[in-house]
Amino acid sequence: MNEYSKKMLKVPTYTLLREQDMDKLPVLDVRNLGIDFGGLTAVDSFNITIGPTEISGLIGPNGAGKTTIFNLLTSVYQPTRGSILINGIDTKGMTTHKVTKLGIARTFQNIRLFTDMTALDNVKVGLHNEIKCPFVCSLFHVPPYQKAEKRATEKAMELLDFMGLADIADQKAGSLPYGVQRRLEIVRALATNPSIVLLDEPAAGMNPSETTELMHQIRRIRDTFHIAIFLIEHDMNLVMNVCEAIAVVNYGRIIAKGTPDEIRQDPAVIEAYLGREEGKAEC
Amino acid sequence: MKQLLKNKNSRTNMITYLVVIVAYLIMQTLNSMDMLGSSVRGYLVPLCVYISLAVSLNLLVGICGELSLGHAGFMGIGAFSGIVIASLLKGTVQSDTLRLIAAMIAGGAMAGVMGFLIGIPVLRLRGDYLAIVTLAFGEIMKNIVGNTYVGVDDTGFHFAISPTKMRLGEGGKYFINGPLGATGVEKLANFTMGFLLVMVTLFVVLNLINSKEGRAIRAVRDNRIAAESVGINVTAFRMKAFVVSAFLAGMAGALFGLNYSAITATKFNFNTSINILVFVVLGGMGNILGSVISATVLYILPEAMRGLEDFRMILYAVVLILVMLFTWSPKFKEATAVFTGKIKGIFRPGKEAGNNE
Amino acid sequence: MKKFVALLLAALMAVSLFAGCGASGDEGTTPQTEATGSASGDEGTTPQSESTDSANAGSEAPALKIGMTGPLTGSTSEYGLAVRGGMEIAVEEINAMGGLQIEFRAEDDEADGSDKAVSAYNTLKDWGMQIFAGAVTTGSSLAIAAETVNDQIFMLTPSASAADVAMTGPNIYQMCFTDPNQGASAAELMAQEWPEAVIGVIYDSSDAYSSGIADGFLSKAEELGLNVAVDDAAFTADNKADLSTQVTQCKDAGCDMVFLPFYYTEAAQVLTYADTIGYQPTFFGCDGMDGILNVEGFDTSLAEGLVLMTPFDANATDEATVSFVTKFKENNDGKIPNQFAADGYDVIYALYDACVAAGIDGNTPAEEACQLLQEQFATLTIDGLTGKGMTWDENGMIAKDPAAVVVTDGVYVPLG
Amino acid sequence: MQVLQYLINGISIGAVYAIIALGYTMVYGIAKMLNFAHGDVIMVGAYISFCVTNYLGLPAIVSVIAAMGVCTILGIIIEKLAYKPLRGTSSLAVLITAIGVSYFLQNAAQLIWSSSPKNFTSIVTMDPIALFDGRLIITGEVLVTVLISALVMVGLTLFTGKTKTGKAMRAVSEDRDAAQLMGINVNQTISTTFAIGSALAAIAGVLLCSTVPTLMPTTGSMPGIRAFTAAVLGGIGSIPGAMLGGILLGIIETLSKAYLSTQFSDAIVFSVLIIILLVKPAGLLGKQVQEKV
Repeated sequence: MNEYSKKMLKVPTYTLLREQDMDKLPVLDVRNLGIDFGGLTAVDSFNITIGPTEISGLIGPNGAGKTTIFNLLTSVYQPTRGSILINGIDTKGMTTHKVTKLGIARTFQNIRLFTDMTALDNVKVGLHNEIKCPFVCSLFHVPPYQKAEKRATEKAMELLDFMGLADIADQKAGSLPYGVQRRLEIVRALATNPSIVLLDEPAAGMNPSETTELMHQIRRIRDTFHIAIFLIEHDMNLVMNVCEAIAVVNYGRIIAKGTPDEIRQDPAVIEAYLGREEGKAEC
Repeated sequence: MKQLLKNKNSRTNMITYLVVIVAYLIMQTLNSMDMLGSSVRGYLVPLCVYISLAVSLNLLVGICGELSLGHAGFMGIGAFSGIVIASLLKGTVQSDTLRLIAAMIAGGAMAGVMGFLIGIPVLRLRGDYLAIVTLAFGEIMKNIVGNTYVGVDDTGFHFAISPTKMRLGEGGKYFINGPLGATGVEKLANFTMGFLLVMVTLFVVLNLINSKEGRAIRAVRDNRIAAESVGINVTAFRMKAFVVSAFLAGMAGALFGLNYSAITATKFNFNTSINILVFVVLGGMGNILGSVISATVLYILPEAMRGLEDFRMILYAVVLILVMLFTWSPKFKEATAVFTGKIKGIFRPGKEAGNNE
Repeated sequence: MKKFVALLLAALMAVSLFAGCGASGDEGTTPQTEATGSASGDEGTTPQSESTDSANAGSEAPALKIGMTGPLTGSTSEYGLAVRGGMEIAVEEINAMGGLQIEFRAEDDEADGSDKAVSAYNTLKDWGMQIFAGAVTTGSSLAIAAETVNDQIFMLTPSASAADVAMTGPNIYQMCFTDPNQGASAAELMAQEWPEAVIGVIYDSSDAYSSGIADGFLSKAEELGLNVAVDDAAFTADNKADLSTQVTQCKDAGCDMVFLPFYYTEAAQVLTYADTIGYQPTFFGCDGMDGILNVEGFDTSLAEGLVLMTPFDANATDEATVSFVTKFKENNDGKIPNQFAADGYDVIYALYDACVAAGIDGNTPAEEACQLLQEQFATLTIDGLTGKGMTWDENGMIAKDPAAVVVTDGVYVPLG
Repeated sequence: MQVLQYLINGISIGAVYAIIALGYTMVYGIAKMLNFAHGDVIMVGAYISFCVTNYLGLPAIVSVIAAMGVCTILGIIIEKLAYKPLRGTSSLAVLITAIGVSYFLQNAAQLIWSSSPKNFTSIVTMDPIALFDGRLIITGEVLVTVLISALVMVGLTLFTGKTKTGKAMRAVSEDRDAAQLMGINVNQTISTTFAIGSALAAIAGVLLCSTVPTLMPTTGSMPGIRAFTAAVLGGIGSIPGAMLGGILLGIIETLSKAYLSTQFSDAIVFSVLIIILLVKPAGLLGKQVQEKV
């Protein structure tokens, strides 16, 4: 840990840390990350460091490689170059489920709920690793298992309630409205007890009032659970209002990094991204 | 108990158990009153075996969404290892029931171990590729068992997998005799044990489905990537389901093997695997009670149609196709929905038929 | 709640179907099953006779119930249907003679060797079968044999040839040669006629009949010091589509005699391929080879010089054979009977002779018939289509001459 | 020399597998269903050809055309009655229906043509070519089968690549919904696929029985499963893959019988299949589809 902290100090330029996180180990530390798909470089030289209670954003034009970065962070793809450290542990060669256990959780751009299961069960799947009970126990439904299961139900209900979804707990996930599905996905991600949550376009398909509600909820998540949030979003209003730090990517590379104000004024960003402001409605 | 019944899942499960228990009691009573013919008495054990096989395959196909075409292979492993164990224990264990139980557990364990070994490489594949590999596995098993010799003579226990016949000394006895299979098997199986097998299978499968493991398995089937993203080890869960399913099939196989005085490896072929799959699909994927009922009906059906003589199998095929069309076709489903809607409309006047939503 | 009721109803339906089946099985001869497989349009008895011992006491004895199981559908149905055809002719003839009447019923066992076989047998038992004249295939016979021992029902199988079948119990007899014996006689014959031959053996390792003969042959050949160059050219039911490799192996090993202990279906394939590649050894077949000359579309010139050990020759000119072949053709769309059919025919006559001698009729309980028949068969001598002066040993295995024939100009000619 | 002879034997049976596999792979690629009745359509084709030559005394080529005609009609009827109503539901449901159709065809064939085997007269009248003083023999059937399966492969590739119907097939195979939106009649396209697949089955049946003369109601089932294996081996859905898989399977089968063990050749063949699939999970020439996240 000390070793690591020293390393951190050596390369302060990567960090977007908030002041209160300065003396803490970053939850996510990505160095020189890159991936090639059959000769095509999708992501290159991607560096980012996120502190334990930071809300940061990843923006960029369509096809810039944002979701690919999320897939790399959660080991859906294995990187060609570079390293990813989650809570100080290198995820090289790990499978997705192992990385999740290190404390990273995510939502998906094209919602991936367990559509045939109830909302409550969706969250309970997220709590899977929290129910500590050997296979044989759960096979025979012994009392300790039943107790653990009961606790999981309570916790899942708490989480649903937190996002204002308690009353749809018994409904099939697939039948819920779009905005609700997005929020349910966030609850499911929170259920894995993460130290960082990756949100892939959480406001997509939401109406303005739902988006405003979501902004409050994102802050509330950070403040209640004391975790970091890293989000991809096209809605500039949300990004600029919620994020404390922003990284901009284009063609798989970071072109700018900084606070919302800095980003707004960055000429490279304006050219690559905000320059297309008039096309914003299309996003 | 009241609360238990409130939960829809547990209620369905209770019904499933209840149906099996009631069916057992009825058959057992009829049997004790000597009201069953030999053929019906003959069906009882294999029927229990096929129900167990269907339920255990449903765990794999219906719940996990993995198409397996080699379930009979596990059944065969269970049958032959069960037969060997039962024969070996003959001198040492007096009680037939204990021997049968030992044989079934051994058969299950052997099939489970096989399932595990095969699962390591095979479970990396998905969909139809998994299906063809399980088919291949079933064929390999059949081929190997057909060349397996197990026996005892004065010099002890002998085992060989060999293309040429293993020869035993004078007075030796083969338990498994290559292509001739197992002959002179002592019939240990009985209906009560078959019933217990079904109950155990139901217990294991239903509990598994309704536990956190089952939830995870369903999650994997529903959306593999999302399941992985919440920390579920997909391969481990497929493996667990595969091994449990193989274990149960092995137990059923052991009971099957010990219900006949002779059995050959060719019984456990592709056709048998397919028949079990038919039970599962017809009963409804993931519907355990459905598997129980469809295994019963489809097993009895060709027997009940014996009177049709040479037209028996062709009519069975026609019935099978028609039933599949009626239960799965969207058009037919629509038609039945309209029909039931109309009936509802009759009982609930004032509401437009088929417009209840 | 509605769903609960629906499910319960479904379950009840399933149970009632099950029970309903049981009931119909119990009655034995419901109208629909009555017509089954019985070649008995002209018998004088009512099919409703429920049990054999009580209902009809006093009146004329009901017909003797003989049952048979065999594959009537599926890939081996050829053999089952042949046996059934042979038996039906014998039953017709016997019933036409007056005297002891026979009611015959055949059930499909799909050559399954376990549940289907036993359930076919059980169906016959429910029907009131007194004597079992099956099963056709070895696997099914093995599974059923133990049942007949329990039930004390006399069993005479037409064509299940594994030694284990007859060894299962004292009530089980065979009409065909046992496999090891047939293999051994083939070896003896070869040692006598072709002592110098280089021999290749091709067999079906997934089939009990074929591997049984091959096994008997190989151990006898070793004893006699025959020169067996290829002894492991096996195939299985799954890969018999291609037998060229096995033939090539024999050719390459320089075999001038190839032993083919399997059925004519595959043998036709071997002969055709050997002809294509210009390989002309002496082929040697067993009783399963009989029928090869009658395969539709088969060029019989390919079988020229083929040696086979068959107990039956459809071209024989004796009166019995001619009449049998004519009747069989009439009943079966002009199909020429093979030794399966002849064995079936002989089985019914052997049983008939024994029953007449022992005074067994439709009123004799199966257990009693079983005892009486065992006594009869110890001394019985039968002249049939498949042999003259056939007798049985104490194990139930038949003793008849393994007549070897050679195919000359498309007909069987006795060897030598 | 011996090796060569075994290789040729392997190619001989392999080419038969290949032509059956082509039918499997085409139907699978487009209709996304395992048509387990394909093997039995082959059997029907062979019977038709047999009847036309033996009972009507017509020349072989007429019998092949007749078989193709009957099988095409049969294929369309099967598709209309048994598969089409289930389109869009679980692929397993269609699989089971296909099995029902397979049982039906086998039993119907037994009732029509009886279960006694018939010896199919090869349609190839060419004399075998003997090389190296008769130590290496190439039969006419081998040449014809290899030639025809190669022709069919090329034909199918051209058909799916160049013609309008063929392109529609590829579109349906890629994305059924998108194809529908583009105005392609998906049902029509799938029916056409079945018609072509069944016509191919007739050719396959004639070639199978020319190589392996025994014709019975169950003749098609085992080669059918082998061919299915071959199609998977080559990468199911891929036309050249089916050809490669078939030939390879035939060679593996023959060589394992010749040099390893005849008794265990089934086990060896299927083990090879498993190993290949582990190395190349989508078969030799199959496309590995990466799931989009």
